[in-house]
Amino acid sequence: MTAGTDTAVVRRDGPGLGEAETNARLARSWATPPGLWGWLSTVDHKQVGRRYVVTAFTFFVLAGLLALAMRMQLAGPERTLLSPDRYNQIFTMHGTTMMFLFAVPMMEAFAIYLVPLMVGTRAIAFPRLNAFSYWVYLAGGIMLWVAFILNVGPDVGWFSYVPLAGPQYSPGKRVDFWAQMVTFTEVAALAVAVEIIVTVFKQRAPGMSLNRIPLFVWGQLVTSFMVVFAMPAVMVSSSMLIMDRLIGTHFFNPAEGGDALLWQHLFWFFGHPEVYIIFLPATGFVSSILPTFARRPIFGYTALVLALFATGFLGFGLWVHHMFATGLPHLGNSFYTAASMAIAIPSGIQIFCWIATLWDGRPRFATPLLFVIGFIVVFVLGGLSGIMLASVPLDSQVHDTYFVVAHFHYVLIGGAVFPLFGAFYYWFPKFTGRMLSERVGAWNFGLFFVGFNLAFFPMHILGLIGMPRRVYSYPAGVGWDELNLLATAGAVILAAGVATFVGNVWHSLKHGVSAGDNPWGAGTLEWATSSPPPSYNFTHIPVVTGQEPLWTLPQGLPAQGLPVVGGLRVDQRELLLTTVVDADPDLREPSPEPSIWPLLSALAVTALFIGSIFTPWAVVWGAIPLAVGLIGWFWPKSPPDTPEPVID
Amino acid sequence: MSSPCRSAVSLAALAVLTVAACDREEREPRGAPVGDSGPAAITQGTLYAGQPSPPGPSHREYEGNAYHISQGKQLYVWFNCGTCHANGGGDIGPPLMDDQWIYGGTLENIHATILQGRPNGMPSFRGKIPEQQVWEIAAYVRSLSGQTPKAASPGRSDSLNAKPDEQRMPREEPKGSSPGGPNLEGRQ
Amino acid sequence: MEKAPHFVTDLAHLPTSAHGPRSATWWGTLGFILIEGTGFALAAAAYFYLMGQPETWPPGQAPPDWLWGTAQLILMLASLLPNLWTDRVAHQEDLRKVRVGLVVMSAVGLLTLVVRAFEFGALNCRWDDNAYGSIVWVLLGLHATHLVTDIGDTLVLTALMFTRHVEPRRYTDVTDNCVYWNFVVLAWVPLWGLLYVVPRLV
Amino acid sequence: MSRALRIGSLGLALCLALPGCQGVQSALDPAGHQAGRIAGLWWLFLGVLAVVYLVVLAGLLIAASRPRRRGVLPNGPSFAREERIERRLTGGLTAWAVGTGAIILTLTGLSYAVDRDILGLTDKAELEIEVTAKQWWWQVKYNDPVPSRSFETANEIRLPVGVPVRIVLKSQDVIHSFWVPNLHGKTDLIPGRVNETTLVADREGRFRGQCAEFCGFQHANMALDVVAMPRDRFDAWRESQLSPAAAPADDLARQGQQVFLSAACVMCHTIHGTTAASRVGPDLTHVASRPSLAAGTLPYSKGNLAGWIADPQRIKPGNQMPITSLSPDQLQGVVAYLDSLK
Repeated sequence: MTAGTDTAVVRRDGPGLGEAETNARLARSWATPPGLWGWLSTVDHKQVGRRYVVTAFTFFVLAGLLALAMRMQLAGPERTLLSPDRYNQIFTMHGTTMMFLFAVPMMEAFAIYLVPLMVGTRAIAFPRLNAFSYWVYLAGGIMLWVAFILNVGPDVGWFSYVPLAGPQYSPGKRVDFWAQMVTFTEVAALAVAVEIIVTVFKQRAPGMSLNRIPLFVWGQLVTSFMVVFAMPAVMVSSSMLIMDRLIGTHFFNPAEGGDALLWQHLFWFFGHPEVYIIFLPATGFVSSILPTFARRPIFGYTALVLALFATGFLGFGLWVHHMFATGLPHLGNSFYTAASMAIAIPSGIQIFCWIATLWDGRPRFATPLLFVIGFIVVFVLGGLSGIMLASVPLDSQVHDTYFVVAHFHYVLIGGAVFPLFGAFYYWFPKFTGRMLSERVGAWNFGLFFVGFNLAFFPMHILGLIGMPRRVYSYPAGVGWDELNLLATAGAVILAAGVATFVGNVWHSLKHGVSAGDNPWGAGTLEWATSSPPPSYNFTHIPVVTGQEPLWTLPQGLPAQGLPVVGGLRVDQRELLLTTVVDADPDLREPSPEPSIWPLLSALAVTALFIGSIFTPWAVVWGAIPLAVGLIGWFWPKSPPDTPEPVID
Repeated sequence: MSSPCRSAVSLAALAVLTVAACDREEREPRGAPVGDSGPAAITQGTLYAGQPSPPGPSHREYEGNAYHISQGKQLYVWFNCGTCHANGGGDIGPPLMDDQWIYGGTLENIHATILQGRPNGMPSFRGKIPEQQVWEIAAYVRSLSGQTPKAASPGRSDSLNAKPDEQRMPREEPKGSSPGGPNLEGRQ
Repeated sequence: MEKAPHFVTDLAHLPTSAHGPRSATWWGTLGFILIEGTGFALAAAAYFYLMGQPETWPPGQAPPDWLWGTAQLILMLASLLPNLWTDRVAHQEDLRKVRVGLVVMSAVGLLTLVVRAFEFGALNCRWDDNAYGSIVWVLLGLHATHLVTDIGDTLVLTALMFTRHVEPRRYTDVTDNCVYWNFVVLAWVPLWGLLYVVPRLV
Repeated sequence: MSRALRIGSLGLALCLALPGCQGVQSALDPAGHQAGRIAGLWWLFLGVLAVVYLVVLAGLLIAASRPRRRGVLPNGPSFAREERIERRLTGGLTAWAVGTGAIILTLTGLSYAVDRDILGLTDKAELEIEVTAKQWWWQVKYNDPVPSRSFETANEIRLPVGVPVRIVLKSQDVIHSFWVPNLHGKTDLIPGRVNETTLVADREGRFRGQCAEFCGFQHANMALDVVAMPRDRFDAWRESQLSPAAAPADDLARQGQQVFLSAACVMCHTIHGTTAASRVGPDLTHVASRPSLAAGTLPYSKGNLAGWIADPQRIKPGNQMPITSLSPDQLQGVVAYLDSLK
């Protein structure tokens, strides 16, 4: 040993350093600066993830209030609570907010918070990019909502079909705000997708080979790849739209060689995978919650992973089933019928595996499990009505009717929001250190489940008896009155369910029962650290020996005694990189410090995007502050890192 | 998290940016109420032709409103204004996208011209085109020479590309308002 | 938690930087290449889609003059040589040669921008003529955006290499930048075919 | 087919229990060949998928309530996989996946067969009607090889029972979708494209169609009436539509005609036999013979007509018909005149 290796200068994780000392040093290295500055410059994936959760949930509530407004308008025939102009803005904002500002960001939020914990690393890959993505997302969301409040809200549907959304039929700036909001949220989503892919590929704890990756992480990984391949389509199409509107290009002008259906192809090439981008992470919630409460490992791990791949792959081959009514050749349409129905096979396999896990388990019906059971009941119904929609003749009748509205709410609320609420109850203790009330949770589930079915089941029938979507009013005497009233009543109950949840969170944040590290006795790594986790996630990087590391510990080791590796620096932010397939330790890389530059860059991007709504030159002059921001971001800090401490 | 504080700040900033939007984006299908003084003041006759009238209350309501200008563009096509004025470049009738205005280039002037008709071929549309639509057409005609705010002017149409869209038109300051009055003969 | 942890390995011997797929940044670069490659592919698909609309292609005009676009192609393919050389010397962490390579690549990059300006000038259409003009301008502009960002990156790296910030991780930044330039060049080959060859084939 | 019929009638019985399955705008109350085939397919799908759903629910119920072999320990240790059970479940999973595959293959085949059958009608069309969608009404043109025997109407389609009719679909502005649920599924009307569909009514009746693709401000009030009538009555109606508008019979109507031809009305509407010849709004030559006003917004009556002309923006905000400043006398005259245009 050299002279300098007394404990004072050992700056590595290892047996030589006591636990308390290790934690203290890690806390110092990974700390976020205090105060407002720290709040603006943090790159901690847990803080950013929490912000994403809170922001996305806020948008969920806002969009839900819009839905209530619509249900009030449609409670009876020929009501005049809302003008058609206002109604059109409201249903557009509802769909846009739910899809772009709630569903996808919420799923990303859970990925940002949980994936690094579940794979056993100290931070997400590219944490500054992560902070940047949040600011960009926030700016896009605020921009859209301020526009809406100022009566510049988009009014052409979340799908913005041209030519209605084009320059001739949508004067003013309403649609431009929509198109730029898409750009904002897609930039954010693409950034997060890259972070998740790299985190999962390179930062898994030693021993977490491909066959030990938690199913939630698999779900997020497949989702991230879908984002990478799907989101560019909507960025290309929304850019074309805004160029048609602002600088006179002719992509969608049939008189000059453009075509309105080009928009639909591009939009649905994104729009259909989008459904799976929302659904696959939710299957990850289910696959996390079920084993914990059934008290047995998930049945059919391999089948579930393959089902994720199959869904992700098939998801790109179905977009034309949104266009069956456009007069495309029927033979081609039949191919898309087959592909759309084929996706029932992986979905069916997933459902079977989940029910089988429950069947062979010893279930404990806590609130998360209630929501998972609600998910199966509701989502399967939505999946089956999806099979009806895949059929060309049936689709020709129910397309663009309330049947479709019912279908996709069963699929999206059933398939994503039910698991999401389960996930809130499941991980809330990890996020906050406190439990949500189980008693209120049961009420929350009951109101939500009953309200949901009451609100949306009647819509199936409404669609079949002729009620089209996106109407601000309907005539009396066609036979739609009672069912609409019923749906409105259901919507109110549903809203009460959400309010119950908000109340539960509000109360539990202060008065909830203290959770401890692993209140549910779960098996994955996020439960192997304190609740909430420290800034550096784990005192030592654990070694993984099974799919549920906390359940399959080597003989003789108690739950907290995971085998760990030493040798990482504790005086600086350092990550362990492992190999892609086997997760063998390979490299120690530094992780960036907090920085204000991601926020400044996001502000520059915001100025550029919003400016470009009003003049194309904003792209040119807006690039200058953006370049400054990016250079500041990537410029290495000085002085360079302190030299490596040496230990024999 | 002090998210309320943050939201408030961002909200205020954006509100300042887009505060002008409210009027521009309003879609009032009944038309903005224009005081009687508007058209009456101009219908004094061609004596005042060329004199820019003081901007009335209608200015902002129609000229600054994307929906009304766009409606005006549609009516311009529907009512066959292009038969004489082409796409604004002029044919039998005078061009509408330059800086020359025989009978004045303000919104009120154009409104009066449409209602009253003018010698040498411009018919009177009084009683044929409802008041509100006349204002809309007048506002659109102003946009042809870039007189309306760019953010409210129409983009390209879904039709053959005959000329750059109105929102990219260079602004032509009306010139036909010199004290000497318009040169009516010059047009004949 | 106060129980002694069960250490199974000491990883202090691991290196702190590596080139290629061993590093996280390389995978991040690959991710963005995938995203942008998808963007190019979809824009190209839109080109083919629009090609099916009018009777003739390009509609009512001659194909674009191929001089500047082909000059760009040759210049870019030639730039692969210094780029690959820079990549190699960065692997060797030879500071002097890396500096030379980066200066050359910065110059080449700026030259491609000049050529791109001539390309735009020599086009047979405006973006607001018709859908053909629109997609041609967008494809060319999309690629130009990639040129600008990569050249910006190269310039900043070049500056860094002449400051005190030189350390092993900078060399991996250089190799990642080389990977990205390869992508920008390789993306131009099919785009060049689309813009200059395809209109002559139909 | 008979199986489908059996299931169909079973479904129909179920349907009667539901409110309003019968209706003028219901896909489950078919009045034409295509809608009938689609409704049959629907009941078949519903039957098969309902069984699947019940199986899943039963599985879930059994799984959740299966008697526990050992006591439940809330946070107790989990138990490991057992080889025997894993094998059993894997067998079940395989059977389930194969079963799912077989079901969807069958459903795809049935769906394809019905699609073929529906398309088979395309070549048998005897009449051609050209429908042009506009914001927010339907222009309907009955084409005839003899140009003078073509005529135009709006927001109503009359069909002879049992005769397949080709509907040529165009749009003048944005995308709309043509949908008469009792007769057939929907087809979009897309600017720059021409689509086609075929309608055939198997029985007499009046049905309601509605635009099914969001098309702006008044998408909700863009409906049309479809009247299926016996061939001889249809032919008589057709002859009547070919004639120019009736001359006003009394002073009030005569005065109304004068107002119509000198006021804003004439800027947009056509009435054959007069100087009104603008094609912006609906052709009013036989407006009083139509079942409804303003694209299905109001049933036709003299009172509704007066209300509509007096303030169209109150009844259908944002539609293209402006508020005209007619005096009460003028309004009365115009209404009397238009009401005479049977």
